[in-house]
Amino acid sequence: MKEWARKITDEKVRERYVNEVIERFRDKIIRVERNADNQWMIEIRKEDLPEVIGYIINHPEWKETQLSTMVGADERPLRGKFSLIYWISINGASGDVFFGIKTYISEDDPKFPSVTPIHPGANWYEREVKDLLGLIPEGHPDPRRLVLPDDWPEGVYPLRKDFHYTDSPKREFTDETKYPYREPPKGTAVFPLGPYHVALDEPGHFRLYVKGEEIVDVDYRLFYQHRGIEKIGENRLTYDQVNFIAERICGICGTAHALAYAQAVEAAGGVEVPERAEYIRTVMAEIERLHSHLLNLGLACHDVGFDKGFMDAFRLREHVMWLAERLTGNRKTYGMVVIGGVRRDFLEYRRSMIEKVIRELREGFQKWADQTLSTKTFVKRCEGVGVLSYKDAKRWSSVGPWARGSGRDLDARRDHPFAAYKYLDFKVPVYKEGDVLARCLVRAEEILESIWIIEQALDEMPGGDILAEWKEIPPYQEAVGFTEAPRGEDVHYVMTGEGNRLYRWRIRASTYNNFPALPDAMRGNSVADAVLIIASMDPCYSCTERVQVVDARSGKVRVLTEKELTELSRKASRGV
Amino acid sequence: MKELFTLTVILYLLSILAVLPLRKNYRASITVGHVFTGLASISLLAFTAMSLPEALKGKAIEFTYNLGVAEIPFHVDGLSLVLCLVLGSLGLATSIYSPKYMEFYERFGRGWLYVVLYSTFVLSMVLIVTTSNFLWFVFFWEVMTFTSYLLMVWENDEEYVRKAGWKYFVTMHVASTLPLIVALALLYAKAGSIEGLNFNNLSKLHLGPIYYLLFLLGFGSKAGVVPLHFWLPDAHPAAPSNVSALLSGAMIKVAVYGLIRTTCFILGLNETFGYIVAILGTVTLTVGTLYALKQTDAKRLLAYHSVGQMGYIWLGVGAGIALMAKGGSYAAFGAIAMAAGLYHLVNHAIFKGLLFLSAGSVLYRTHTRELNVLGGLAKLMPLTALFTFIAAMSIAGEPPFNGFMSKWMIYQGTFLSGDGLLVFCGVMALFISAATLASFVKFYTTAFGGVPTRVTENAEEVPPSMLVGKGFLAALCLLFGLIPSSIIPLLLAPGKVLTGADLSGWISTKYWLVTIKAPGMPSGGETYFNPWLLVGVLGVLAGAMLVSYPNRPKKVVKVWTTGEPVKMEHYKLKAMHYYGPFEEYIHGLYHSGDVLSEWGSGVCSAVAGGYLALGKTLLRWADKVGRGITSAGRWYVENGKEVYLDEAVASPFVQLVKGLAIGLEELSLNYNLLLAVAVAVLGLILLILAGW
Amino acid sequence: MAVTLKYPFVKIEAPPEYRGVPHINPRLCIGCGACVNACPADALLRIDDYEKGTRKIVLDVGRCIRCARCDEACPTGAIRMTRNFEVATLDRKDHVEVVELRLHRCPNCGSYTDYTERALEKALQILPEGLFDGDEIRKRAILCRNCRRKLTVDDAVEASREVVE
Amino acid sequence: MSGYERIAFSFIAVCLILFLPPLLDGVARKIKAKIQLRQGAPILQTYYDLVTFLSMEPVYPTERLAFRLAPYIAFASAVSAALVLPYGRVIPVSFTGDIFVFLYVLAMVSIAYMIAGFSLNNTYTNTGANREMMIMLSIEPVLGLAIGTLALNAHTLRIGAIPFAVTFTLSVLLAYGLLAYSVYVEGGFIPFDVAEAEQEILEGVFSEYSGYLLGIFKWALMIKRFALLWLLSSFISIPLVRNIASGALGGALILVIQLMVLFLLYTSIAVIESMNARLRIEQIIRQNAGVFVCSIAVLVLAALGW
Repeated sequence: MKEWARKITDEKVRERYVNEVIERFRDKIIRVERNADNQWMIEIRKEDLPEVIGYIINHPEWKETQLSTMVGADERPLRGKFSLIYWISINGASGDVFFGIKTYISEDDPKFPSVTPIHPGANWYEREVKDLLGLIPEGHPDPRRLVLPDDWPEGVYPLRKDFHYTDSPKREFTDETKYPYREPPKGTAVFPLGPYHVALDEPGHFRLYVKGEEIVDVDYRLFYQHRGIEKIGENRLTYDQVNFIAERICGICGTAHALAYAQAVEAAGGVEVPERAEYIRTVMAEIERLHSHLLNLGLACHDVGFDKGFMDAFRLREHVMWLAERLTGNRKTYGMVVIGGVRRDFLEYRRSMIEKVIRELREGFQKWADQTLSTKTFVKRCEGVGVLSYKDAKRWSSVGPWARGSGRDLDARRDHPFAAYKYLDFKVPVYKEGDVLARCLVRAEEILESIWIIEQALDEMPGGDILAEWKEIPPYQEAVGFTEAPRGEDVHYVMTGEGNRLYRWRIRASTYNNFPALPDAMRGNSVADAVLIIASMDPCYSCTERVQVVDARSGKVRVLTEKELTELSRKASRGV
Repeated sequence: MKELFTLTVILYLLSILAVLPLRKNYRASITVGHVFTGLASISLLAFTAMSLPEALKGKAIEFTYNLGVAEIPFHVDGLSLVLCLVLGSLGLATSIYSPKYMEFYERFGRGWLYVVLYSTFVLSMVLIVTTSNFLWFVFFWEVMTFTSYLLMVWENDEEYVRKAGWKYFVTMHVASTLPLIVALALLYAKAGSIEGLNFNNLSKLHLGPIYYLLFLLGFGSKAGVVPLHFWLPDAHPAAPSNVSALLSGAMIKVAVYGLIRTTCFILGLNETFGYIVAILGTVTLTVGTLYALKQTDAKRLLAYHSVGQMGYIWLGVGAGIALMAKGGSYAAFGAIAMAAGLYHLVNHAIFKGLLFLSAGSVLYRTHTRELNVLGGLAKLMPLTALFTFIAAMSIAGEPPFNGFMSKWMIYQGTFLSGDGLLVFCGVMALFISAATLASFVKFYTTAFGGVPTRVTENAEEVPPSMLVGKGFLAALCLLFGLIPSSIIPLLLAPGKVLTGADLSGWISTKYWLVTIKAPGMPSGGETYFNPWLLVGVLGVLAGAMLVSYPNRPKKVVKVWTTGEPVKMEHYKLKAMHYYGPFEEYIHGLYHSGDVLSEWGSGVCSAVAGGYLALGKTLLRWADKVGRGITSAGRWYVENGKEVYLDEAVASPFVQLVKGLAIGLEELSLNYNLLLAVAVAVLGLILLILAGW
Repeated sequence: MAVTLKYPFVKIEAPPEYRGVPHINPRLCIGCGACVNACPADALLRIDDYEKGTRKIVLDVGRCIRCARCDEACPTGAIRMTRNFEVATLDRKDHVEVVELRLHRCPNCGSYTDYTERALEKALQILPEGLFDGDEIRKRAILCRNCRRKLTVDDAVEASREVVE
Repeated sequence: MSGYERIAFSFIAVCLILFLPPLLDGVARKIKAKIQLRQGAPILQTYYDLVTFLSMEPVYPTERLAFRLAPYIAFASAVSAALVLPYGRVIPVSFTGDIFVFLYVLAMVSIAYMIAGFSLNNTYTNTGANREMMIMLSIEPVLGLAIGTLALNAHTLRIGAIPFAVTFTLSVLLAYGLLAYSVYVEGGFIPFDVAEAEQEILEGVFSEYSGYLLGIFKWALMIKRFALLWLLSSFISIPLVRNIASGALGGALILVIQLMVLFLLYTSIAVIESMNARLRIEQIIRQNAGVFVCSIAVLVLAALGW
């Protein structure tokens, strides 16, 4: 283990932190439990939530604390209550601790005090448990629906255990069920962006309230294609199967999700991963980062009309894609990570392929960076645009390059060393400007760092097994797994269950923490830069879906012909 | 010919007399009054048409009215006829338009007084542009200013109207009337008699550069030339729209007439003066139009454009003066440049009149002139939309409308002058033409484009009489755009008279083809434009496409909101946000414009201060007289319920005093009195000079 | 020196490692259903018809996520990831592969078992020699569950009777 | 000039105006693709696109005449403007000889675009129209200065006469530069293509057009670009051969050189386009204003006779 990793994972420091919390809230804490190496679960009463969470997250010395995830679970079959866990992590150079602040909520009184007024980063989490579990955050500043569609009936909570995953409640769309967008500020017009917009690769809706071209305020809406993956994972799939579904949460950073899930289960079940597998996981994660960052930089170029940069970035990305295909059998969704290790080994010929591609990539990318940064018009478009202040980044618990461009010095690879990162040397680029250019530069530097990490990993990779045998995962163990996806920290929470199945699985993609900060970055900018700012956050792209129409009367799935499809999409989009 | 002119005057006077018995009936009084003014306008147009052949020959019609106490000499030449044409056509349009429109103002009552003021106002302008005696010129000028002021404050229950009116009143007297009076006094001292103040007598005198300055000041402030434009954007929109049309369409043109008449015909052509006028024009067109760009009040926007378009006229006239003064081969070219300015004068009168009438129509139906809340009127008021579109494209200078022809000639006059300075003025004119376009694209699309808003959804097309009034002007827009030869010869007349040059080699107008030649031009370098051929080509091309790709919407769908519903009222750019980045960029220019405007009003108030100080010294002895007049006025007002025939004649003047008093209430009593005295002194000077 | 190709006018070969569209080799498939159990995406279905005595293994490539779990799970190597990646079609039916196998019929009671004839064959084939009494196993394996249980009980009863006697 | 020459050259001109612009667009696309190391679409792709558009029924978002007629007006204006330019020694339809009329008629394309864009309740089309107007506003003075300088030098404003009469001084060369810059900006090439920016505002006004209305409008814009560049190419090529070209053969020579210069211009534009990102509208305004202020010096030079 490298020196820096030893320092961060110092057991004494961790103890001091945990003790401080216990000392301070001695009379409020019901139970403390260590779930895994760096994870402590602290149970408190629900009334004390804002105070305890506010204390940890705004602690003056623990820099870069953030709300990593928040899990609501229906534990009624186990304890007759619902549970909430706020996972707060301490990042940066201060240490490596996850606090799981847990509380139980009874079914009769499904209310809890909202943390959002103290820490806005909890906004989405609390709205989500309201939608999916029916737990009501009291004092939440924005209690609109988040996840469920407009026509989903009130009082049906899909994540409760009494809701079967194949259930489909009767839904009726009326005019009243339209989403309650904020009224435009006086004297502004609405500039709707999405869900169908050429420059948005994801169906999200931004409602820009504009004065001419100046964005005065922003409202948004997401979750147009909420797929209910967590529900499927809890009901239908076995531990192993979940891994592949987890990989398909995202079309870009699948391995990060698969890895986070695998690590969570490994932490919960105490599975030891062979060292060689850790190295292979690291290389795969970095290859993924390479292609994701190149994609994002290319899209940033495309969004400002600089198609030369776009095409060149994609040409470079093609090397990475080719490499991934040779290493794993596919350009994306590598399918490498499974619980306990990886599926394919790096054979010698593959190793030399990696070395060759990495070399080409380094040269090509340096040339690309020179060319792009010397294109004045490109730099002009990115400089000073979409500024996210450090304060806002912290307020919203932002992660990844989005936060690092605003001066937040956090990176899960370094702060919570997982896989083989603890054996490797690398820098975490941080820029303080907070504009689109800063984020582009963070990504550009990370590409070079990733290349360096891969080179080290290949050199230092030990021999041995690539997959640990595991027999059984003990039930009702809780743990979080975390990875640094290209867009930032991904956190998966698992609570193991019986019969080779999960009891609760909570996925938190990095965009979940980054997205709510977008309005702050967009306010005061021009409409022209809206898509650029959105792209610079690098939102998650949803996988394409096939259109199928369920005929309500016969209940049959009817497959559309091409002609019908065209006609239907025209009608639907024009609202005829 | 004289008879037709006399008929015009008589018809205007008759309109005054005819409404006096109808004071109880608002609508009838206005209708009857406007029937007479309409007839008067027709008669004026007839007079113009009849006199045309004479004017084209470079001759003038001269006659004199002997009123017993005084003789008013008249001299009607090409320049006068240009203005007569403007006054006649605008007068006719407003006369048709007004009866219905004035219903909007019924709550104020006093319909007869409106007609009296209207007729006096228009008549005074007719007389200004035809009289050939400077004393009478100034007298009518003052009558025009005074009646226009009273018309302006018609909507006197509105704070801003009274303020704007007062601003107008003070500025006009200080910056326009006063210099003219001073000039009059100086000239009278030189000429020695009233007959000596006849223009042809004055032109024989040797007059110094001070007169240029005085006339520039006097007419410049009336025309709204920067920096003395600050009153105009407040004053013109304050009036009822039909009056605004006359103010912007005609009154400020009279100032141009005055400028040309005095400085070119009386004082003589001066190159430096020409440059000054051209530069002032360029500054004015730039400042006025760029300010107009950010207005969202329909009428205020139009008023700022009046400032801007006056700049074009001044640029044309100034270039004309400078080039004509240069002499030689440039003399003829200068005449063309001046004709371009005059062409724009006529055109501006027509399309700006039409625009104000359109804004009035919108106001009439929607009770608002705020472009931010208007929308979708094209569907509800299709003809108004069409006429507005024609006017908007005319003022924006798009072929084949009239505005383009005059702007094109102004470009020719400046770009081909061979003079860097004038070329630069032309460049600015070209740039501002784009700004004008921007502004009117905004004006048209915010009011008429899109879907109706809550404010406009109940609007409907205005009554036919209003449409006819506007349609007449729209037809003129097309006529002067498509058949430039119908007017260019007349416009060339003043230049011909001034220079005595033969223009046939330099400009030719054959039916609808205009060809211009400039000094130093290489052979085969003549520029020409044939609007009919353009329309033909456009029509054939567009028509062919329309036939090949017929345009019949079978089904109309909603606009694309990228997938989420958006309320239509929120899905439109607000008028105030059009061209935001551009306006933001030139805010420095706005700032300097503000400074100029402050400077102008500063000078104005300084002069006003001095003037008031003079008045103060006269206050003491004038106090008694003033009080006498006021109390007499009050007595008349209070006891004037039953008006006998003799009083019917006096009553208007009493009402004038009353109107004045209403205006004066705005300021402190002391200031009030001071200005009352100042006005009285002015009148006194006039009377003394007139030899009464 | 363009780096792009005139695809689809030129053919593109996927690399040997490629995980493409899965394909079931019906000759090798024994209908054990291991792939169905492994599939996370429910792209593979097992449909038994005890009336007709058939088992269908249905592969819907439209649902497949190319994780290759089936490939790993298959005992006979019947289902394999091919190197084909071009799956665009206007008819969804093109995406479906069906392998129909006969279910084994219990010679004793005549009802269909929940395993196929081929699975039985395969199981018997890979039976380690010498470890068990081959004939005994074979005798039992061909029976349905009920009959087998009955046979076992009968055998036990018989054996105990033998012991008792 | 013989009647035959007139007819022949006019015919060629009409063919060029109508059918060359898509080819130029295709060439530009191919060049850009090559710079980006792509295969790129076939050179004739723009024709295919156009044919596809023109064969499709449009979907109307409004019944407004302003919206419905805008493509036809734009098309007619663009072609009319192109018709007054010299092709060889022939001007096909000379309703004017004047450069201002040419510019104003060409501006009607933009006006049609703006009126159509503003006549809808749609902030995308509004923004597109708004940007188009601002670009026009910001480039007009530069264009004016270029023309002014040429007029001072050549003493004429006639398009056909300026290249014959102009003498090449320093100021005229600079004016050519300004003219080229103005043409580039007016043509809406990257980095000045903000009015039809696809990623930002869904191609502005075009987001509501479809079918043959879109086809006609796009065609009109291509012809507008062609007209602008043909003006520039005429100004460049005629002075090159004005002393040797006479008669019908001379006309043909001029035409060939005009075409060559046009292709050269288009090629260099494609190169510049692919080397740049799109600017924001306020950056464009600032840049154009800067160019304007600097180029006043050109006029001063011209006035001094340099």
